[in-house]
Amino acid sequence: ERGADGQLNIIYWQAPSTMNPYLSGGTKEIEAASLVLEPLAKYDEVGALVPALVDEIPTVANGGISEDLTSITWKLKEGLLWSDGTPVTAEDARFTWQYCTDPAGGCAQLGQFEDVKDVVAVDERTIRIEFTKPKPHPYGPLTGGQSPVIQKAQFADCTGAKAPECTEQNFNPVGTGPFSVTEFKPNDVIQFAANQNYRDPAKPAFATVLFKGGGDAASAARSVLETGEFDYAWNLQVEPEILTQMAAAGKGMVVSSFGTSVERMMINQTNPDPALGDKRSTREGGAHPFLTDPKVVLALSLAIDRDILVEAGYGAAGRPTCNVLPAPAVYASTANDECLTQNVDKAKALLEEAGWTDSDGDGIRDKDGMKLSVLYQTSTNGVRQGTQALVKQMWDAIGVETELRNIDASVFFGGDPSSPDTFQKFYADIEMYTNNFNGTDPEKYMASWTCSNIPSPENGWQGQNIPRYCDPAYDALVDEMGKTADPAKRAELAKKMNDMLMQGGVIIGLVHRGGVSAHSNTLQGVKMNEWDSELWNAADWTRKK
Amino acid sequence: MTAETLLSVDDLKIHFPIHAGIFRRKVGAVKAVDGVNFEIKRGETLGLVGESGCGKSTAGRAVLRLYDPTAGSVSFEDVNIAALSHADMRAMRPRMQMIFQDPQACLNPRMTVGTIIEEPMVEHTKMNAKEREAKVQELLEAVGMNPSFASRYPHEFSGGQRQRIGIARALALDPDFIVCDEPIAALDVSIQAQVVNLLQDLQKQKGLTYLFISHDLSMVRHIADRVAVMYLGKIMELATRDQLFASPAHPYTKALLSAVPVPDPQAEKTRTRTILTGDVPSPANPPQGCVFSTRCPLAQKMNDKKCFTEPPAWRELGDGRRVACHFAEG
Amino acid sequence: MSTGGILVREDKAQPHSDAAGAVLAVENLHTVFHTQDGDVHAVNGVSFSLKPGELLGVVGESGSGKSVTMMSLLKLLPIPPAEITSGSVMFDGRDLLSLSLQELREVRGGDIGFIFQDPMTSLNPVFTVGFQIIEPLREHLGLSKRDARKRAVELMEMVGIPSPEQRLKDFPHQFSGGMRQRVMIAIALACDPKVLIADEATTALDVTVQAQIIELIKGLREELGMAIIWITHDLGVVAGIADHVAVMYGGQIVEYADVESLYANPSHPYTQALLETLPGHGDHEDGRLMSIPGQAPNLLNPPNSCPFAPRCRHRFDKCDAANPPLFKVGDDQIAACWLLEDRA
Amino acid sequence: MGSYAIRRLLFAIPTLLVISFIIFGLLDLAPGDPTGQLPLTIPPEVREQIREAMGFNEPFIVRYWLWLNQFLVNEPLNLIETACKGAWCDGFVTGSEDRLRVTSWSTRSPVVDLIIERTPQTLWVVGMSYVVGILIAIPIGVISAYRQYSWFDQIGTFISMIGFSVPTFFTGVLMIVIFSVWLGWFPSVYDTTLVVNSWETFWLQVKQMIMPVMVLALFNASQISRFMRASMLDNLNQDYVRTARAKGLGEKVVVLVHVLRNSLIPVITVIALGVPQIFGGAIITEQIFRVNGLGALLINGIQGADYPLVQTLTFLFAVLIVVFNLIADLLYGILDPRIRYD
Amino acid sequence: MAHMNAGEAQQQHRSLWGDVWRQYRRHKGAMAGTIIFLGIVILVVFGSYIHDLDPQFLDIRNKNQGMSWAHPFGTDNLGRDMLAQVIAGGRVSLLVGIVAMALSLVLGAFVGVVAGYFKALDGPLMRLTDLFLALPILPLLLVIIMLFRDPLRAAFGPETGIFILIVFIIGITSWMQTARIVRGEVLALKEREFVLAAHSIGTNSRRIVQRHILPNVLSPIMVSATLGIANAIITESALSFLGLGFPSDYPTWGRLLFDGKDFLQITPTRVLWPGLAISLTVLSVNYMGDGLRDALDPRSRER
Ligand SMILES: Nc1ncnc2c1ncn2[C@@H]1O[C@H](COP(=O)(O)OP(=O)(O)OP(=O)(O)O)[C@@H](O)[C@H]1O
Ligand SMILES: Nc1ncnc2c1ncn2[C@@H]1O[C@H](COP(=O)(O)OP(=O)(O)OP(=O)(O)O)[C@@H](O)[C@H]1O
Ligand SMILES: [Mg+2]
Ligand SMILES: [Mg+2]
Repeated sequence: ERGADGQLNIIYWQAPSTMNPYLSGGTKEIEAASLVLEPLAKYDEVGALVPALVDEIPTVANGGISEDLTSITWKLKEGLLWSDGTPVTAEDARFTWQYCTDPAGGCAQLGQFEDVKDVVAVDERTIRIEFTKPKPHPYGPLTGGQSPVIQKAQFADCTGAKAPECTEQNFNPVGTGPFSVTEFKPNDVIQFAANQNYRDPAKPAFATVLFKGGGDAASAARSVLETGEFDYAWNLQVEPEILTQMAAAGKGMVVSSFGTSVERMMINQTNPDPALGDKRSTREGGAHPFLTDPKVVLALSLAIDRDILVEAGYGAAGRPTCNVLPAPAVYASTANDECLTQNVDKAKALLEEAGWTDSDGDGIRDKDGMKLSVLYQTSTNGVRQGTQALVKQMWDAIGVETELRNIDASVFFGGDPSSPDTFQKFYADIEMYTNNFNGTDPEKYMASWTCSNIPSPENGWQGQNIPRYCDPAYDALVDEMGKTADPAKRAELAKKMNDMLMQGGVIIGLVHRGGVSAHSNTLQGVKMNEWDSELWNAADWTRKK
Repeated sequence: MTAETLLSVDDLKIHFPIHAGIFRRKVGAVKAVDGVNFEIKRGETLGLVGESGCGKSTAGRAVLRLYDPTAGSVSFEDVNIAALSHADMRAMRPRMQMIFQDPQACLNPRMTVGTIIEEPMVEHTKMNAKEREAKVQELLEAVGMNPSFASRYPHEFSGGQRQRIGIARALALDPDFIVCDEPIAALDVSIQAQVVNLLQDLQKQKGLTYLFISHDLSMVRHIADRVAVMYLGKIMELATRDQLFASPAHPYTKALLSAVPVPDPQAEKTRTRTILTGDVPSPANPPQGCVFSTRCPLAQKMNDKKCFTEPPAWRELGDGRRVACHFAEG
Repeated sequence: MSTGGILVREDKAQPHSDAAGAVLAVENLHTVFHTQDGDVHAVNGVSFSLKPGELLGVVGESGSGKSVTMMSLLKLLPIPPAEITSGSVMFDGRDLLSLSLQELREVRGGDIGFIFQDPMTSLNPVFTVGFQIIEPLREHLGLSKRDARKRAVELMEMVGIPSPEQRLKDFPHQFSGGMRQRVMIAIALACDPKVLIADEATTALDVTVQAQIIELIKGLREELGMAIIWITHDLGVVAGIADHVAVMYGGQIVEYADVESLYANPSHPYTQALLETLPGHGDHEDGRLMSIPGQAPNLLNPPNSCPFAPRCRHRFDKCDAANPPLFKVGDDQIAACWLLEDRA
Repeated sequence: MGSYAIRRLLFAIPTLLVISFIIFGLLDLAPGDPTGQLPLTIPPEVREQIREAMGFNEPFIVRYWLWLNQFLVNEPLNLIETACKGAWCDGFVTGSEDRLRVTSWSTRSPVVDLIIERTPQTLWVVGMSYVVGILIAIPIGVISAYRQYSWFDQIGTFISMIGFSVPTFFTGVLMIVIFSVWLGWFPSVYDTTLVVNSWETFWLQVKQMIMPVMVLALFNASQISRFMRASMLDNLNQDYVRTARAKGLGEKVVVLVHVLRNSLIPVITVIALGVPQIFGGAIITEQIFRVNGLGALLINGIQGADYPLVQTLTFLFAVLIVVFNLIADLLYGILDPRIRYD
Repeated sequence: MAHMNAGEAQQQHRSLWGDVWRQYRRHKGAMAGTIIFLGIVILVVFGSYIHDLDPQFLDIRNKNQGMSWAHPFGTDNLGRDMLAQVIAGGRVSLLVGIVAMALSLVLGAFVGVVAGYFKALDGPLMRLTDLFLALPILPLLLVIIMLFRDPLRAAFGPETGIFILIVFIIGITSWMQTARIVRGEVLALKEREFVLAAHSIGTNSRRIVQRHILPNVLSPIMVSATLGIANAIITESALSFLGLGFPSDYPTWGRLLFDGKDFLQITPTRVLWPGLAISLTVLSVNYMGDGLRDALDPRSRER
């Protein structure tokens, strides 16, 4: 029964700064907004698309997707209402597209609408999305937490340059979700009340939601697991033994699930030597003196005991992996699994083979007067520093010297072209971070490592091919995937690309990371979901009596 | 005594500006010294007396060019030091020195006696460390202290001893002229005599010239050859010691003398005092006319407008003494 | 006659031994400071008494124990480090030293007024002069605010502060030194004390202001008839106003006499020397001043010999052997010097 | 005194302008980018567009000038307009619609509104801890000085040193573990939505404030009690204290009226100098107890490279520092009658 | 003529520092503080020769251990020996404390003396002080790291480089208090007669400052110094909290405490020891400061 279970307390230690996911692409904002704003369809906990505002998922088979793969047609549920009581129409969906693609608006989800030619409101309830080219996977726009439908009536005056000025609208969007905002304090706390016009009259079970932000992951976990002040805590990236110890208090449980996130090492294919000046870490600056040798990289990879990394830093929320694309299962390659078990002897042998020997007896291998010494950087974060320390010691054992560096996350990921410390500039030999992709389709993700995507001074260091890998064969595979619709074929291609990257010594996969959250023992219905917002099914959550 | 003039001060004025208001405009001045004239002959001691705040120290410091005069001149051996450049003045410094009132405050507590005394030598001579040390010993001897004290710190000494250290420092460069700014005021009765004796002995030995500032009239009477009496930035009377104490001409001098207690119960019982009423006016806003007019018994008695409107001239009476009073007679 | 360092004095040779008519009688006072270097024996067996209306001058060079003696009377010393080891202070038939702090407070400021040396620092800078005068009035006389104010105005008038009504609201720094000392006197006189102790009340002041204050005290004494202890090191001042004079040295009274006899016939070598240092008194033929050689005694040890002996020109064996008691010299004059032993 | 204050304020204007320029320059130099917090899945072209929309790519001087104009002209006008709404001056200032306000990049809302929203909890917690700290510190300082080297003094010194030396991030966590986890007395998360309108809610408010306030108060009290003690010791030996005793006043009056009043003069100015820190918030404590006041706002802004927010906050902070420096000087003049400014 | 009597002449000669030391030794708190501080310094400097485990060695199989003979302070969650880390961290923390304090002291004393002594510079320098008080330390830190990390790394190596940066930042953001205090003292000192005496001798300003002003502001400077050490150690730990301190393989007490705070319930010793080390250091340094102040104050010495 709606509202019968009182208040739901959620803590996101990183607090949402706005309720408009189009203006902030941050996960925290997207998740908070998902309580209010809904897309046409969501991904469920196994990554399958499930209908939200529509009755069924369009496919080629049911005629929802055109044969030439250039358009997709969604049909809204009957009788859908916004929380203010007005009906939801196809116009709203069209408006959403217009809103996000307005060039002056600075929409963060522009990527979701890539290749969209037009969004047509065929009738009150029918939405047809047309693409400029055939889309083997046409489910991007208006699905998933990143691109929910917003109300035209509310945002009509907030397009373009005016978008950021509509504070009231951005903080209190009218939505179709189970809750609606009653008070929004940016970066602090949000209060929600059950949406009286929610499509299922029996839901949500909670009358109000308190959505609190601030603090750190450990204290958020504590407030659910130890003090029981909160029902749900998100993103509990803390040392596993702490969570175990807290969970022992018996007030709540830790849940995790896996998506596509991989903690990986990017291997710089270009030379980061400061002496190169402007040419540093660019292809003009020349190849890396030794990391372009796949044997060396493989040796580095084999020297790492991934189980220990997982045990020390991730616990149940991590699994060893040797891939950059570990999920969904159909895309996961097994060709590289050799490195899942540490093999120091083989690593040493590989290095010998590549000509690296410790000729001066200082414990560090060298070749032609050059030491096998790497600068290994990552963002500042307790778990990453633990991993760094462990890896450093493991590499020590095979005669590789490691210098560690950690950079404040806001700088590292900040992308400021004037800063030498961004991950794009990559003024180091190896850097480590996590990346993933939205939804379940890896096409765009795997296209990151094409030659044209290399960050360089010319493109303002904007580019996702961080290792500066460039292989025409790889680019050809990317092209091919763009034209292939057959799922089995696509999986084949994706695996091939993954293997090229791994075996070519471009990326070292370390840990397949899952999301970790905690909820109190009295909260029922939580289905951890890494493919969409974790709060995707908050309407179904109930309190155990 | 030869009548060669060593130092002459002519219409010297030292005004300290007062700023006020939002833009710190100058709104007035403390007329600490407001047109004084005197000269000191080589080898003599000129006493300068007056109440607290009347400008004695300021005048003494101005004579050494520690303040830049607002107006007037100070001639030392016919060189007007008020107009000298700082470099030239520095060259003059060894010839003129100063002894301070508070023997505690005038010695840097963190320097040894030796370093204190040798500082002027370091500044002005090319003596090496050995020579300086020898000179320090000699000076300490000269002021009656054990030369071994050179390595001690000022706080280990009594007031009288500290004052001797100050004197030794002043003597370090064999000056001709020393300004003694109340050198005995902070000392105990029994020690005052020692210091005064020392000053007199040194004067005899080295032919020093003193400007002796004090408010202790009995001590001035003992040490000075001539005495100048100051009031509110101006000199009221300048005369030889005997003239001044025997027959003071200025009403202020009279009052001052009568206020001095005499250590003789008999005399004290019989003598009549002139008690000045009221306080010294502020030097920022001195009275019109004669500066002493507000407290002057004579002005009150005569009730002459002149006293309150017209500053008295600095005039010479018949017997050589000089006075600034409309009514004073020899 | 020295036993264990504490002097046993002959009864007859006490300053005003006829303590009967005295308002204040101090008997064999000893005060010690416990310091890190050892005990400083600042007051060693001081005895004197004070008749109503009498003015006792106390002279001596710096460090001779004048202030400590007077502050011991009212326990105004910081305790610790100070300790009053023995003695009695009879006032009004009670021994002040054995009173409780509560009872002592009534005497302080009520029956005995105190004026301190430095008028610049002795007044609390952050309270108005009026507040500071009114405080003891309310404390001791229990006056209402209005009455206390009225009395304060009277007092200020009495000590010669013009337009007292307005000046009550002024802060100490707005007064000149002389005026401040008048305020101190007004505070000390607030409750009509029987005894007024002035500790170097004019030392910090100009001669002209000093003359004003002395005139004022003379006048007040005649008017109010209280007993006064006037501490100074200026022999001239004492000559003008005192009835009796006590000369202190090394924490002891070395000579006590009526003022005329003292100046006419100083009997202790220290008194003599003190008078000779004054310009025009004992000058050498060559015009140099007489001076007392040496330094004030180190009080770290209890006196087992004459404290003045090291500086004394008449020093002989006995001086180093024992501390001399007070010997009677004249009718109203006693002195502590072994030279006078035979005369007594 | 009035003209002194005005003169100082006039001097403060160029100083503050220079400060604002330097802060702006500093932030401009600082690495970091408002899009840095976004997930890596957002492509670079989109990031570029976002930056464009924020005006991040304008030249430095233009941005500075814009900010200055927005902050010094538009914001005050806006404040007047809202304050006047419905009051006698309604309509004096209009046109808020097209006045650009200083807007935060991460929340897309006016910075001044954010600051106004955050101020209450900061004042409650940090301010209260300051007050509590002072209230604890003064008696401790007085007694420690009056009984110098007594056991009270020694213990007081010891505790204040501990309070000064243990970082608040540690005391905070310790308190939470003891009082929230083990004893369950106080909540570990501060509820900023709580409205105090009854005894019950008041009690809740007290409960949630106790821990952060205590953590900070310990730190504040440690420092202030040291000042207080030193100042008391200076004054206890002054001549006027002896005078007060000679007047026959009781020890209580002597110490608590005469000495305390004088000793408080330097301490109060020190306290005044510390006030801007209250408004600056206590970054660490606010984070630990999730008070989400101004300190948390600032650190979020810095981490998110939200420069309009950081610029405005730090500038306001600078204003407070300059103003409270002046206030401290003026207080000195008011409390100590000897000091006259002209 | 006064002649020194025998007792006085015998007084053995004492130097100023000898006096200070004599007075200092009498201060019980100061002596206790000195002994503890020296103890900590000795432990930290020579401890690694006795307890010779590598603080960076990860023994993951022995993580989260309590106290034992092999690991007297236990181990952390990666199996690093805590005692070795506390020793290594202490070196950094103490060095940061001392060097940053020295820097802030030199800056503060310089600004204070110049502002106090040269009237014309007083206003500008005091405004500069205001500016520094108002500077936001975190962005400043980021800017400085960005601008200088690479050159410093090239010149001094990675660890010394970041050390220099952190020390520099703590130093330049904490001198203002010292400057104010020193300025106040200098303003008063300038009016003292011994400065006037130096003027009358013809000493120039530079030497007056050197010989007469600086030695006399020594005691407030010394007290600032002791507070400065404590302050720098604490600031470093706060920087660690905000993730801007030293790299993780470079332990400091503040960092150990911060990293260990979430393990409070698992391995309490992990926070106990670094916390104790910080507190004891600050405490002892503070007592030393108290003692120094008393010892340097000539008034207290004359008593
Ligand atoms: N630097 C200064 N700035 C402003 N006023 C000053 C300054 N120095 C002295 N004065 C004022 O000038 C007047 C004369 O002062 P001076 O020190 O010369 O008096 P004095 O006769 O030496 O007094 P004392 O006997 O107290 O030493 C006083 O009113 C004093 O306040
Ligand atoms: N607080 C104290 N601790 C230790 N010794 C003290 C203390 N106060 C005074 N004395 C010592 O007691 C002795 C007497 O001091 P007292 O102040 O009575 O001298 P005085 O005659 O009043 O001198 P002055 O003329 O300088 O006021 C001195 O030797 C002094 O050093
Ligand atoms: Mg003077
Ligand atoms: Mg005295």
